[in-house]
Amino acid sequence: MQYVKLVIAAVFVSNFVLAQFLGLCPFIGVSKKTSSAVGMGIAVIFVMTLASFVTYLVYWKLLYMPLGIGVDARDYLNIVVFIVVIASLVQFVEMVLQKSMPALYRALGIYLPLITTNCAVLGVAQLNISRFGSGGFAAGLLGATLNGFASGLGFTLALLLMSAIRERLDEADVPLPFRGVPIAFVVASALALAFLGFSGMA
Amino acid sequence: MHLLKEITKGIIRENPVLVLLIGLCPTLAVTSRITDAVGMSIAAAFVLICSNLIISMIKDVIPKKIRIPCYIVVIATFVTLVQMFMAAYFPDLNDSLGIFIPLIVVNCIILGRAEAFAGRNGILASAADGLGMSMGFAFALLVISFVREVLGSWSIGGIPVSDGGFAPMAVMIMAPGAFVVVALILGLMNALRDRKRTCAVAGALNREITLYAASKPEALKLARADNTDPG
Amino acid sequence: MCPVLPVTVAASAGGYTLFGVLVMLVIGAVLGLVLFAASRFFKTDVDERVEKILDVLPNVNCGACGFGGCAAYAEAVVYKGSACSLCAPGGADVECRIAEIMGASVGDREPLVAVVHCGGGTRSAHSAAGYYGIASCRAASVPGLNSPKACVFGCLGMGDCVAACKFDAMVMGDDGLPLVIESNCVACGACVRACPRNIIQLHPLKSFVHVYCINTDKGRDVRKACDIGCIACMKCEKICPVDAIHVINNVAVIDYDKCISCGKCVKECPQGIIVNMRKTRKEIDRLRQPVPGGTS
Amino acid sequence: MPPDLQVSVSPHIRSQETVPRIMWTVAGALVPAGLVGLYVFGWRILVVVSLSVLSCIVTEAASLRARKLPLARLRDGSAVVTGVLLAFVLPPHAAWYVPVVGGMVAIGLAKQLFGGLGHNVFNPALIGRAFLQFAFPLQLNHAEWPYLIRRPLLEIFRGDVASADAIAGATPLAVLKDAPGEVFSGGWSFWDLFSGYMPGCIGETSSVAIILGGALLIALGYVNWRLPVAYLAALVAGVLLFPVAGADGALRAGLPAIFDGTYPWQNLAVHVFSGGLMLGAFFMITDMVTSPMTSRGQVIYGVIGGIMVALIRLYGGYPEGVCYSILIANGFRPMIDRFTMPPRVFGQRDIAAGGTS
Amino acid sequence: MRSFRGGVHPPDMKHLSADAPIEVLAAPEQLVVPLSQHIGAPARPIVQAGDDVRVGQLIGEASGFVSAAVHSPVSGKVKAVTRTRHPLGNTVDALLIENDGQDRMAERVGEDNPNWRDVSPRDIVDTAMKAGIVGMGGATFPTHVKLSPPESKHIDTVILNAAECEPYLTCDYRLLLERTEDVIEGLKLLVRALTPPDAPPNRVSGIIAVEANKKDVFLKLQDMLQDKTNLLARLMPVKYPQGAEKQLIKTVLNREVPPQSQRGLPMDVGVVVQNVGTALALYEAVRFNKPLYERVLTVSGDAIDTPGNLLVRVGTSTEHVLKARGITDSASVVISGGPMMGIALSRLSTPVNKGTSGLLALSSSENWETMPCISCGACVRHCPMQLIPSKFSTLGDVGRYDETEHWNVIDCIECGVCTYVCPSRRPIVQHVKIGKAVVVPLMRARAEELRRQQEKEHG
Repeated sequence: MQYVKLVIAAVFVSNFVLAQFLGLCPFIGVSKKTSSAVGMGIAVIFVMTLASFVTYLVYWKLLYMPLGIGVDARDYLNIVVFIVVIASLVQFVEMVLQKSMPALYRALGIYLPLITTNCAVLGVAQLNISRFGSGGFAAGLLGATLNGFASGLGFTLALLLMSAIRERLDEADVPLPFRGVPIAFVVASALALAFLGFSGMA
Repeated sequence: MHLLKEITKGIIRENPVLVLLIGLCPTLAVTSRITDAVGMSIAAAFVLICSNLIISMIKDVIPKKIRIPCYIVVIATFVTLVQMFMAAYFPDLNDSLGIFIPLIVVNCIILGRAEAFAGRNGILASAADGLGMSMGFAFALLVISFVREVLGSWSIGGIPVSDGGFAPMAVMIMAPGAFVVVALILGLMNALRDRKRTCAVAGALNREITLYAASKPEALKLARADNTDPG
Repeated sequence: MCPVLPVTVAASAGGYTLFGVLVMLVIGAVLGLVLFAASRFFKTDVDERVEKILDVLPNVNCGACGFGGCAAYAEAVVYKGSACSLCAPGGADVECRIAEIMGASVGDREPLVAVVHCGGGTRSAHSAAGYYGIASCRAASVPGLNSPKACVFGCLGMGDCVAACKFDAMVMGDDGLPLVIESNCVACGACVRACPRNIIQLHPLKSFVHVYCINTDKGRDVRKACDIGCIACMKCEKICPVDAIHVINNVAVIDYDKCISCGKCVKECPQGIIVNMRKTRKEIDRLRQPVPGGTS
Repeated sequence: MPPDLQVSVSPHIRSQETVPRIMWTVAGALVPAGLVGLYVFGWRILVVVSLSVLSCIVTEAASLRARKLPLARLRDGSAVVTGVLLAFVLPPHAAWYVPVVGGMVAIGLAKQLFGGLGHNVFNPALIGRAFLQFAFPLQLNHAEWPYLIRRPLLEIFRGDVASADAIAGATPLAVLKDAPGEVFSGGWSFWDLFSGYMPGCIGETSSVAIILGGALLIALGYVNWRLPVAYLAALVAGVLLFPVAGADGALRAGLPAIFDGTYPWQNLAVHVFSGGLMLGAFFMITDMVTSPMTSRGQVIYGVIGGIMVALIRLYGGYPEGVCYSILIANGFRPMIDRFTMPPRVFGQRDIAAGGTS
Repeated sequence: MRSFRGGVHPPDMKHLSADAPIEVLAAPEQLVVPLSQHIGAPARPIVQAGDDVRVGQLIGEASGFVSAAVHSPVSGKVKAVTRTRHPLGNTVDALLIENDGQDRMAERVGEDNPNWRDVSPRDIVDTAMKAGIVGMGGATFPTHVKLSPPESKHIDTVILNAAECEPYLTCDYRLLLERTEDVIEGLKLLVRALTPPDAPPNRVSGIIAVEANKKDVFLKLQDMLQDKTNLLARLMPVKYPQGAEKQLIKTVLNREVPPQSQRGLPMDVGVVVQNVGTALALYEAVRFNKPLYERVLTVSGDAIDTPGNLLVRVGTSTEHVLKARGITDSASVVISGGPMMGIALSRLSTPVNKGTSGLLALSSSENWETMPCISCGACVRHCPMQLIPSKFSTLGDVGRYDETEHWNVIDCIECGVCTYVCPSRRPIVQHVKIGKAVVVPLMRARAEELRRQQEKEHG
């Protein structure tokens, strides 16, 4: 039950894009067409879950305990390590996909390099560390991965809604200076307003 | 001379946030208070200029294939420097910016400029471009945070402006407010640019239009009727 | 991965830096190896032009071109032939570099300009009925809709060509007829395709005598539709010294290869539908010359 | 012979149905709810309603002028309907700037910026309401809302909400949120709840008047009955089925309580008949511009809205979830249209059955 | 009564001219007989200026299989080969004939052909071709083409379309009322023409489908067809566009003709639909070998003094017909055909042709200012072809007409129901026409491209 609440919280309350402003560049860039939005959404869920799992593992098992990186002043390396791990993880996944499942790569692959420079992935990795540090290692790992998956889900939900709305807005008589990105921001603000209804979720 | 042009380019014509639409995540996140905006733009400026410098120096050394990971590592080291400096001297700013300091690493402006400009131009030009871009970024952040803070909490930089008769619109500090303010500013920018272009085009053309109109068969016939033969 | 590294480094400042470098080396080496193995094991061949374009693109993956990222855009240009000019941050220089890679070159032909072959504006062309419907030429000439203008061939004046022109070379006059700003016109043909009644054609810029009518009805019907339409009186055909103008299917048509723009037919035409643009062009060229000392 | 004839593409005759007629009919259907509000809260609500409508009209006129469009479009009455709907979801004691800012945001931001009538993706009145909820939280939270004590009908114009004889109390939903136990202890019965004689926003208290207006719209065919029914059914299902922490903290779904007769029916009554649910179900979610076209789409749209209300009311921080649920449903609408309205044509499905060759 | 989904109920305004019996309108002095009064290639003139012609004499022969012959409606002298306006808006070649007023008949026209009852199916189709019979419901498709379906398609029903669902029009109603026996004979001829020689006589059944607002005709038909095994009358609910082919077949036989993307035709579901006037013309051609040079049309509308149904010679100018029934100055729209699918004429010199089923003069000057689409779904609910009409207008507003192909714009029968019910007064049918003008060339180019590729592979 407590995990269900975590998922609802991650998808609606603190939605990655609409409440925490993470991953905005691809969110605005890719939501022009629903087909590319679906591809991007799946890629983001896939990578964020994987990244959460791996970074949490690397941080607690590899860096924090044995090497003491996490301890007081010596956590200076975690940004660098995280970003390198994520970059190589994405590179690795991209190559595996390109070879083993070309169809999936064709639909998904073109977004994978995009994710390396995506604030959302590093963001979720960083948040996982600070948020799930307290409980036991196993519970923390499960929580982090679930949070990664739920945040990815929230990102994809917002992305799909946004792409369908923007396709409908292509037929709307939006005033000239507001066409394209400005109206996308207004839609994002309305969606954020709607999701604020869930704030204060117990 | 060409360096100055490089710098001014970044502020208005190719403003990273308002024109190229990159680096949006921090723009919306940290502009609920002017102090945060100032802190973030200085941090970003430091990282951008230094990383541009370093990258333009080592760009020939790095093999083509893995240039992005190398750029990332360079930027990450500078970000770590900033984070430690911030934690030491400005702990409250560090808390309010929170996760967005490490996120400077993947900030599209810095990596974008590193790849598109620093990786291909000289050291001095890259530094100038870095300066220009960060000034543009700072300009955008300041404008947005000024609007959001005044409307959202009736204060500028923390000092309350006036009781204003009715309570401040707290929504401006929240997420929807951020999106709306950015949308309106972008719209305004587009409107100004379009109007400037259409005035320029119309101005140059109207004398030619009257001449072309006068050469139409109808106009010639009317002119011939009251025998002012245009020849 | 071995569970615990033997870490007993003293907590002195030196220890930190040495330790930091050590960790980075280890991680860098390990990941580098993994990536190297992966790139070797999962080798796939890609059209080298995609690589070249990818180098030219800023790789910001901003998505402004509408594709997922720069790699997707590069593939689209090579495989699907998308336009080279979609990269917003890249701007003009990226566009021409992509064009070079793709081998598209722009040949130079004799300069052409668009000419609207209809002179019947609101003052001389008669209206047949009030039109209620979508204000576009294409909409007003759909089958099943009688022509609101008495002349079935003439310009409807609802500005499809002005809307189609992206170079500000087409402006709607106050008499309901479009005016071509010849200096802006790059003869791209957008207005020719946009006009549903095929009134606009591209002619060599150097010749400046044009017939402003394409009504192929007999003279008697033309008079009923328009005061200045071509009534196929054959006068221009007789007077022309180089036999460049002929009345084909009840309307005078100029053969621009033979025409020397002498203007004899202009004075001869009783309807005044043939016009000489020489004087107008001279005035406009003078207008466009930079006034000595001022900036044009 | 007749002078100049008219030429247009066929058909040359039109039905009597026009957009202004629809909009003014909707405005008329809102009148009963307004009258009950007038009786319960006194003349103060006329100030709020007129301010809201005025602000909407002025903003629409200004933006039409700015977009260089003919001002005649004001005649279609859509700004008036948005103004009235916005006023009906505001508290009776709202300060002057609340309806004015609400109107500007509703028409300026949520409607004209998207391209005017027909192009907006979100319901303008609700965007205004949600914006005000966070812009002026003090005005709109659910505690201490005044309403007039029971008085004969004729003395409406003497009493004033701000005057002494108005008593204040939390809205039933607020009571349900904090202390689900004694919902009906506040002095009003189920009939007060149903007729609308209780604290709440201007036009949303009286379920009877709203259902009356809604029935008129359904009869005239402007509203498809499936949408409000789906919305209300989804809410009731949600409220019953979603597990709620009982007094002892254990999570118990509502359903088992029904079978052993211990389910507090008055809680369900409060959920359904109080707050903005009725107004939302019959007037807000059924706004033609922001709701799907096909019946199937409208049912899915209503169910999504209903579930969202249940989620917000049971788990969220705010007692009233209708406004946000409909905005979220508006967000889903383009996607619903994509799936429930694919390209189709006569004779495509049962070619096998129809054709003999 | 079962019916198709969608459709709309405009006020039928038939009371204006329903009781007026059919009157003959005298032919004017000059007639302009268009050579292209049908779907298909225009007829080739076989007379020159100055020739003398008689009533019913062939003056334009069909050029090609899908074409129709044209006969002289009056006797007199051919003045000239000129051009005139076709109601669709384009100009077509025509013959200007001066009427000498004596109505001298061409040879054998009007004589009673004794053994007309047992004429072979082959001869019926030949007579239809020689007499220039075309569909008179408004589509003007040459009848002999419809009566000779390919062998693969076996027809089991002929439906006589007496729906006349367009408001104001009552010519089919009057024809059925006054000449019921001839129409039934015409139907029998149609049935015999479509019965394959080896099949039993009642293999093909004939149905006369009448709308419920014309109950008197239905009752009369019912008792006249009682003893016939394969002929019957069917009552249909009053709904526009009941008379459209696909909707008529769905209502009468509950079969659905496949869409345009599979080149669906009524033949594919074993049905041929013919208009009442066409059946009558076939009967007169077979029995009295009288070619089609005159037809009954309704002159009505609130700007006509005395509305009525007239037997008019083809080639008479609209002005002459309207003047005969007194057109007032309050007329702002003159329509050739019905108000829902008819064409507004800009010049009254346009002559009447074989497909003109009505000439209306309306004074409606409603303000039709277009408003944006509020997605109320009325057009989607009422579209008889079950398309999504709002898509055509919203895509049209932003000029993306090529995408309307995805929404099946080519299947739209332009019945006008969506524009009729649209509260925002959006000209959806005009958007459809533009969509078709954009999409059809695209499809043709794509088919061409496909064909060339296949050739390259096999070649």
